[in-house]
Amino acid sequence: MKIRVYVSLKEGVLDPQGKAIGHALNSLGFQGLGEVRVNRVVDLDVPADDSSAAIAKGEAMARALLANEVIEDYSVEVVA
Amino acid sequence: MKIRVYVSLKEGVLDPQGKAIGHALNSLGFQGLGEVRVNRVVDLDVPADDSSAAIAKGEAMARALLANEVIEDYSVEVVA
Amino acid sequence: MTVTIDAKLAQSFGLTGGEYDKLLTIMGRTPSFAELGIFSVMWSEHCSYKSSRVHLKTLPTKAPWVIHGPGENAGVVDIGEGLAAIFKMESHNHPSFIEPYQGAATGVGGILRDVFTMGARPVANLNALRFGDAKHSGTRRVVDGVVRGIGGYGNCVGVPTVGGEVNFHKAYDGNPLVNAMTVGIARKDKIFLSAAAGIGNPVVYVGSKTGRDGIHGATMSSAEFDDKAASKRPTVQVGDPFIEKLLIEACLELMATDAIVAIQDMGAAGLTSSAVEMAGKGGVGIELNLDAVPQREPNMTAYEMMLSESQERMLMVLKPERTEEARRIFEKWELDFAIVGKLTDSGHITVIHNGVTEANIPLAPLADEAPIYNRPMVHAEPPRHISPPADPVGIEHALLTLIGCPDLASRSWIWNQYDGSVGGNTARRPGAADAAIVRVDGTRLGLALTTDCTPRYCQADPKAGGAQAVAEAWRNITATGAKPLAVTDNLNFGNPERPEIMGQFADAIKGMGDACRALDFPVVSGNVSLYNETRSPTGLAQAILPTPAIGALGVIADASKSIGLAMPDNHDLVLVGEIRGELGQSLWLREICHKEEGAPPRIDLVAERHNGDFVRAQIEAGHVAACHDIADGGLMITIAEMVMASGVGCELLAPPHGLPIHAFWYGEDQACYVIATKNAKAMLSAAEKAHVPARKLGHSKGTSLKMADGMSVSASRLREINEAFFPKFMGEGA
Amino acid sequence: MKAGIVVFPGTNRERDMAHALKLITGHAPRMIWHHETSLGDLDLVVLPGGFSFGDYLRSGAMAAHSPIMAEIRRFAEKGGHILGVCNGFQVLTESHLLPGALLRNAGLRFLSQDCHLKVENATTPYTRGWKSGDVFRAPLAHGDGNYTASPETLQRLEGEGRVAFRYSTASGHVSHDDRHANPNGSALSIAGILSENGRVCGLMPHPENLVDPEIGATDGVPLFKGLVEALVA
Ligand SMILES: Nc1ncnc2c1ncn2[C@@H]1O[C@H](COP(=O)(O)OP(=O)(O)O)[C@@H](O)[C@H]1O
Ligand SMILES: [Mg+2]
Repeated sequence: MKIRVYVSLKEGVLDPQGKAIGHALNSLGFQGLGEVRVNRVVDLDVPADDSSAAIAKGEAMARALLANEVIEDYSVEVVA
Repeated sequence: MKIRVYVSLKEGVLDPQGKAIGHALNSLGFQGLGEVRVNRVVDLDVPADDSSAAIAKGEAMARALLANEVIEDYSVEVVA
Repeated sequence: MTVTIDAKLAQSFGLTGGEYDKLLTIMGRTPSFAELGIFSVMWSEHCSYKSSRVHLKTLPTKAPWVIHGPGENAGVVDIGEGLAAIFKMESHNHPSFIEPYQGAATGVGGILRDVFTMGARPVANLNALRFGDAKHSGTRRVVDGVVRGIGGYGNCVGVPTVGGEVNFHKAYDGNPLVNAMTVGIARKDKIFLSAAAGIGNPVVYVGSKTGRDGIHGATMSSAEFDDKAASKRPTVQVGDPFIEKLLIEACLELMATDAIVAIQDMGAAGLTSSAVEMAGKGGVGIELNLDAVPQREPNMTAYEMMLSESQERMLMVLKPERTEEARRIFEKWELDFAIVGKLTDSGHITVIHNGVTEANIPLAPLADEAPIYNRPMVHAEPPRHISPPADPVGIEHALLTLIGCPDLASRSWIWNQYDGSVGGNTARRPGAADAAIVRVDGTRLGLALTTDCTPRYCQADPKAGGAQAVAEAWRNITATGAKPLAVTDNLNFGNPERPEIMGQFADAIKGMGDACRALDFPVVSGNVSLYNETRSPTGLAQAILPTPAIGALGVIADASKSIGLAMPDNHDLVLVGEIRGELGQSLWLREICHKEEGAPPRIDLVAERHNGDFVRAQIEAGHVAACHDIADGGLMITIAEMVMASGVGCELLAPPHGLPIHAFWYGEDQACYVIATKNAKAMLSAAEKAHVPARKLGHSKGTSLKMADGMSVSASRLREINEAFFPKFMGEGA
Repeated sequence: MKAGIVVFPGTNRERDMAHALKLITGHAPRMIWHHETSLGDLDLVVLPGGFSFGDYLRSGAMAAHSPIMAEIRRFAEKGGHILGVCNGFQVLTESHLLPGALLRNAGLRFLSQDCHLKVENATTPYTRGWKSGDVFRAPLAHGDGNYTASPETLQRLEGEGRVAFRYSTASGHVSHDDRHANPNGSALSIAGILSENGRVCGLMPHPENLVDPEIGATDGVPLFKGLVEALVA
């Protein structure tokens, strides 16, 4: 089952990348953008019988490795 | 309007990071995973009247800066 | 806010009952929340040095070449040609355990700011690292993150990382040490200080915006770790090396004008400590208007803004008529620039937010009445010197074991992740010489840079260990041909409220001071990190090994004439100094006999100086082709490292009678060097004339290390074993 | 030779490059801030190493959109000579002045070490200081140096002699899968390439850090000597 683990910086944590990209987009003429945040998604194909098992696996992997819970949050969704 | 731009390596372009993560997950006991790919998402808040305008803006930003079309594909969705 | 401000709240901020009473006397009223915050960070161990100050005062800090000693953002020494070297070391231990990448990265960022805030362009970084047991399951995560973080930050700002040191020991399992050092160069007559002056002058904030980063970091880093550490996690700060790079360039550009009256980086306790220190040193008052502070997050309180440890920010006092010129420079570099206040004659720090005075504290008592403790001490009896135990494995086996063990294995896996060549002035990169050599731009001068400390010696005998750390740093600089000038330190210890820890601290400083005096090697800057302990779930506190890390700087007149450790073919090898076979606390004892016992090697500071001055004179006279001091692992390891560095082998003579063979080869005797020279005879007679002990060890030739008894190990085999540890440990398989 | 060095926010090897150019050509190059919109009269434009815009997003991506790049593109169209080193190479691929892209190093770690480069085509202004097959030493220092391009592009580069430098061992042995020979895992061990007209060159390692005998060696000197010969003649 294909899942997507979405890993994002916790609110309030500085995102230097997002800041720089927002700046660059602005000077390319894309104005009025709010905060820009750059996050990471990990696409995986996990052996699981149903969605909830797949999601549980994704969450376990996020906790074990994919997300750095000190500064990052994660969420998991089934994509196919 | 909040949009999300997904940027992923084109198929056929080697993703060493994904490979390394797959390997690490495997040694943590998560077996039977297929290919693991790590991609980037950029979350932005764009001024737009409707979804299709927002998506068009996201695509323009992807072409202009967010994705390198030599090696990457992109897709845009509205999240809120 | 609806909290009650009382002694109990103060305690949760880290202030004792007595300290809170003192605060009440100074204020004559109950403090506001923001005021309590300001007192608590200014009186924290980190900012006030309350436990360490009485001892630090005993260190020698003066020499004719010292321009500024402790008390400024970094130490400043005269290196000739109208130039000064500015350097300091600082710890980021606790943040590096919580989030190794960001902890180490922001540590590098912080020490860079301490140096460029004084007007210096940073030209070199070093890092002294202590990790837990390599067999401990958590160690790899910390090593990986710390090394990536140091590289990630230093590489991006474009300052070469040229040296450092690494140890592994179980005492650091839950409390690694990350000590970062930066060296910069400035014109001697263009040094910027932090004392504010000029009533009415604008106070200007530059750099990144303020967020809720690391609030209460300064007090957190003074609190022991326990399993509550997890709940303190949101205080992690994220570094932005790109902004730091811009900040360096913008500050140096502004410093080339004469707009700046005073400047200070925002380090621990951010806006609070920078404002308090600048005004306090200048004997003036300061008024801050927080509405003007560039903010990254909405609805920040005065307390949050005053205590935020957002990175990459500086505070300056400018000449009013030059403010617009300064603004233009910072706007060119696309950095925030805001006038956030002015100097006053009130003698107070006054903080205004949304029209409300949130804090109003008299500065003189805040500084003068800061707590100072002469904490109780217990001095442990140092262990006795041991006589060499029997050799269970033989010389060759010990060589192959030691050369591959975590504390002696090649660190190339680490330094290959650090940009060592940016700047184009790195004449000796890590592994090439006992100290890194960085040429000073536009001159032939070379800076010789090193960091040193042997924590297992300090644990056994803090005084001897403190002296040894200084002596080794001095020796490492000497071995390159440079003249050692001055020291910065980073004193990492456990909980000072425990008398035995305080005893270690005082004794280590005593040893350091003795060595600094004997070697004319003053301490010009430094940092103290206490409470490096982990508390197990059963409540038992486990302190780190006492680790007074020494960073040191020397100068050589011509960087291209510095000496490295790569041994050329067809040279005589000469030992300078006397080997007594000191196996107590040696790596041989630990790795071969699995014992950590006995007294560390004797420190003879007179011999240290005498032997070192002789070696330097021989280098200056052009008689030395390679040189390496004896340290961890002893003489055999010194020779093996020289063989590995060049790939040239050697034939060694039989060791002298009267000492067990393994004690001769693996004793960690101090004040000793191995020299490669064209002609041993001349070297030996020069040594005799100078009353320096010396003996011929052998001759370089071939590609194997060969002993008189027939043992032979090829240079390539040595290298293979030496380089295997790190990739294997990190699961990367070479 | 009139050379200019472009400085983006975050560029950090501009001084190294200026030192090398000054040492070898005798003339100090002009420093060009990325906001400038004119190059003036130059024989050579250099995009130096560093972390332009922090290398956030992708290395070189944001610099490729700096104001000065429009002018550099015109300069290229007029047949100007442009050298991009390390981050400069990344900027050139991101702005499509050179084909392909530079991905994360195969080992996923920043690499700072000496490497050896084999000169593949010694008939260009950038390589004429060597003979084809010569091997020289150069420091490298990058996290994203793993060259990649479509099979067709790689084939064209090979066929048209546009591979300028390849990673090799000290003895000149090329082996794509061996990290000692090809440290970052680049396709076909490619370390440096040329544009169609041979006048735009990008390479990852830093010959400019090895031009001064006082700092160790002079392996990088032929690059600059060759440029002087080619461009001042
Ligand atoms: N162990 C030490 N030895 C000598 N000087 C020290 C030591 N620790 C701190 N200092 C000096 O005390 C001053 C304050 O140090 P610190 O608070 O670490 O500086 P900063 O505010 O820049 O972080 C500095 O001048 C520093 O050099
Ligand atoms: Mg400071």
